[in-house]
Amino acid sequence: MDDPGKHASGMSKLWPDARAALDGIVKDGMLLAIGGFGLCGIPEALIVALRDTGVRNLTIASNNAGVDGWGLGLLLETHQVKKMISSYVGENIEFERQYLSGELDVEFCPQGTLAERMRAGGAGIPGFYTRTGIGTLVAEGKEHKVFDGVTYILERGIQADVALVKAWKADLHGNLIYRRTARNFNPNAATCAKITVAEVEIVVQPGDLDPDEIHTPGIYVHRLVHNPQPEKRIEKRTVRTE
Amino acid sequence: MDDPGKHASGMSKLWPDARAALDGIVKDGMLLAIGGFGLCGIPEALIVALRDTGVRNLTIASNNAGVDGWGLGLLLETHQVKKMISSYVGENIEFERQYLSGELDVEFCPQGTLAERMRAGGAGIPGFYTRTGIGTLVAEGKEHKVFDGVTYILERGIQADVALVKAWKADLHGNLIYRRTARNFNPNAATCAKITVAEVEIVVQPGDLDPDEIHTPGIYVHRLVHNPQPEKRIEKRTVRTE
Amino acid sequence: MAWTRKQMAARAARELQNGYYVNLGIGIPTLVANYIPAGMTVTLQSENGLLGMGPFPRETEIDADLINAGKETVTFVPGASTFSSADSFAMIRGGHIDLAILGAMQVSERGDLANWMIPGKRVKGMGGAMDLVSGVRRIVVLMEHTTPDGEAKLLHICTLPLTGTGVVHRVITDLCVLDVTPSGFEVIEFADGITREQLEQRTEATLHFR
Amino acid sequence: MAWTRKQMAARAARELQNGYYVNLGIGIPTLVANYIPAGMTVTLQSENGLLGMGPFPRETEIDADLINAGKETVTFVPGASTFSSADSFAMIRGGHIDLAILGAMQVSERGDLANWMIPGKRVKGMGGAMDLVSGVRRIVVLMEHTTPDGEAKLLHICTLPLTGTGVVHRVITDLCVLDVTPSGFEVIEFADGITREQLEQRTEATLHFR
Repeated sequence: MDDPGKHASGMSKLWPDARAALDGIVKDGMLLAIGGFGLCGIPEALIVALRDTGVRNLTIASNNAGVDGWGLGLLLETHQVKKMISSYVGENIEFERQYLSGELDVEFCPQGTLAERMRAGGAGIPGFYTRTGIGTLVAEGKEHKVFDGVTYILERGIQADVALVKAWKADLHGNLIYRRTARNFNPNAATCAKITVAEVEIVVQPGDLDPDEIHTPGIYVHRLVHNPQPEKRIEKRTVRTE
Repeated sequence: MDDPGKHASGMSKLWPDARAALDGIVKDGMLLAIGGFGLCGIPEALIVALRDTGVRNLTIASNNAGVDGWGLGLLLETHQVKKMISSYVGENIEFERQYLSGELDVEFCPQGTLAERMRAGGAGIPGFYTRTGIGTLVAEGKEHKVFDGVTYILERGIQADVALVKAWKADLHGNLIYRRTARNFNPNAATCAKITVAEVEIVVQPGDLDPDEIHTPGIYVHRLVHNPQPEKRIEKRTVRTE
Repeated sequence: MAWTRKQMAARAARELQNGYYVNLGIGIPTLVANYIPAGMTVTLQSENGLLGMGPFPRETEIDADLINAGKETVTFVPGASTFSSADSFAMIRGGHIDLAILGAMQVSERGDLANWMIPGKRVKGMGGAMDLVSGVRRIVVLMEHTTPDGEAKLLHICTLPLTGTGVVHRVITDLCVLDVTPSGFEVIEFADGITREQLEQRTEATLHFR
Repeated sequence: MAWTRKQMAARAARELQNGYYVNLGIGIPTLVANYIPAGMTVTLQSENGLLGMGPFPRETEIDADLINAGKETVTFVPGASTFSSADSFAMIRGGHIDLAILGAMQVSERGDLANWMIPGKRVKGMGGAMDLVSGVRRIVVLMEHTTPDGEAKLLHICTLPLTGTGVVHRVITDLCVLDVTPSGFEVIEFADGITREQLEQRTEATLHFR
């Protein structure tokens, strides 16, 4: 295989824990794609394990940057991140400090463009045209092209070295099912990396999932980690009273 | 609404039958996207109803052109099709005759490019780059562009006037679930048209489907037709004997 | 008298039509969901991957896996569906959402919108705002007519970095309702007791009146 | 002696590795599935939307909704998944399939492949072949060394319309196995009793031997 450790032995892709699953596949200077929207559907254990590897100078494509002390915020505290490619980073004071002081580079990317860039990167599409960002800072320096009288900008696919994603359920072949809005960027991040590691709450045998209900086919998933009880912190606990 | 008949009254999108569902929305010269791979997962009743409308000069984007006497073959017999956008049309003698005699125009499009063009058309992406077809007849006349030292060609999104698709199960809001490989082009065709009509075997109430198992959200489906017992002809009935 | 936030939301709810698929932004636009007329079916999209968003959950219904684009816990209604971010924005970018009601910092008389960044202040990012304004069929802005300091938000030309150009169709403020027309802002409704002069005083852009 | 179709398929099966995701073309390549070594896990992709394709069904298992890319009824194995055509070709185009074993009409010494069209004869279309050859990581062609009429299929330059340029890595025929190298075809194996001279006689392209 061209990518070491890409396929687990046999067809069980399950690794003992998050630390073992990241061993040997993450390196300084890598580009990572990480799933999640806010703190919803983030690969909690893998992020902690990534911090503990001590790898540095990472570029991370992820919609958000976590909060202080949780999610990707953990990697900001330890200065392991060189650059974020994100659409919204408003929940993180340490992020802001590093960004304003120039310690951290940020490429702001519209949310839909970011998701589509991950999908494109995984789908062998190096570039696509979109209206999003026309006439704004986002369009600066990008190729403009007219289709049927309307102007679009060229956006590039993202191909990551490693993707870390969170799903609800998996079989041992790495087929994934997500739950509710914890799906978000995870299916897109899962496709765009050379090696994808998935953290899941439930692991079942191949054949236990109906083929029609699988969201991410196992071909995209190289290593699985079982985390049966993630914390799942809630950012804004809103309830109705009536 | 800008598109007449786009939304059914209230939120039940169910129409009495295929003929009624096509009434007023198909016109001469339209571009239609039609799901199916071979005869698998084709909207049988809608194709028959489309023939019966008598509309002519249609351009049809569909992976295949049916067989003589079934599927899109029905529309070829009646000379209602001006042009096909397809990847493979080898199963149809009448098709071949019309094509060789110049009665029918054909745009051959690689299968993956065709599927992606439908997806792009539905996703607001007017063009994307792909390696597929580089150095072949397919690349002739198309823009070539180099990304990271590799040459790609520009392919255009397809936006159809009407899409006809086949699903297995739907709720009254038009949420669709496909079955096995009868899914094929249907989810992609469903997204790329101004008006999408879906033929389904089972109709349930909103809330009967889990949100996580829906393949095509109801926003893409404007009219539903219930066909509980489609013929589902098999092109190559292959069995193992041991 | 200026409209209250609730009155603004109620007025914005009159933009809805039966069968519409709608995206509501954070802030006052979120309140619009409370004013959907009885008997009208409007399906709410949340760009993090939910079509058919319901109200906030009861305490016992809270589900960490089910949030809206503002990261608040929510519920879903019968007929809801979930999907990936790429699929969500394919829906938005592809023009399948009928209407988005969004907040704004500034709107220009050409329909330019600024709602994501104040240079020199804290930068949070555009989230899905740029995708929404360039993809959704109709964009209605719902905002206070001026800043808390009384500065005009309806301008000849936006001074803040733009979210989109020529994208706004209608603006609903606490003082009036305006359409963006080829000749600029046209006032089509006044809040009770608000005069033409009061509007002109609080607006930098040229106002046209029917 | 030339290899039989079964021997060709068995030889092609030696290209497989444990854990591989593989697409098998129509014709002889389909037979390769019968020679997957015991204990080796190979997952078959069918480009119409199935990963984890199984053998043909028993009579009682036939399902009109479950076919392969050759439109034959098939089954699926435990761990299979289904998906749309766009998702299937995203998988193919994106380089996620390890290996495709395909038939061909002609292969050039630069690795060009022609397998979809004979001008003036019946035109059926390229199906997914162009997507496969440009997307899959490794392309092995499995075909008879010459046409039934004895015409060479391994050429300096393909004369038929191309499916892809510079895409073939290895060719397995009934007479030998060849690699496409920067200097052209290199014969790496002979069928039993086949000589260098016999190969050269039936090949238009220049052959290199180790």
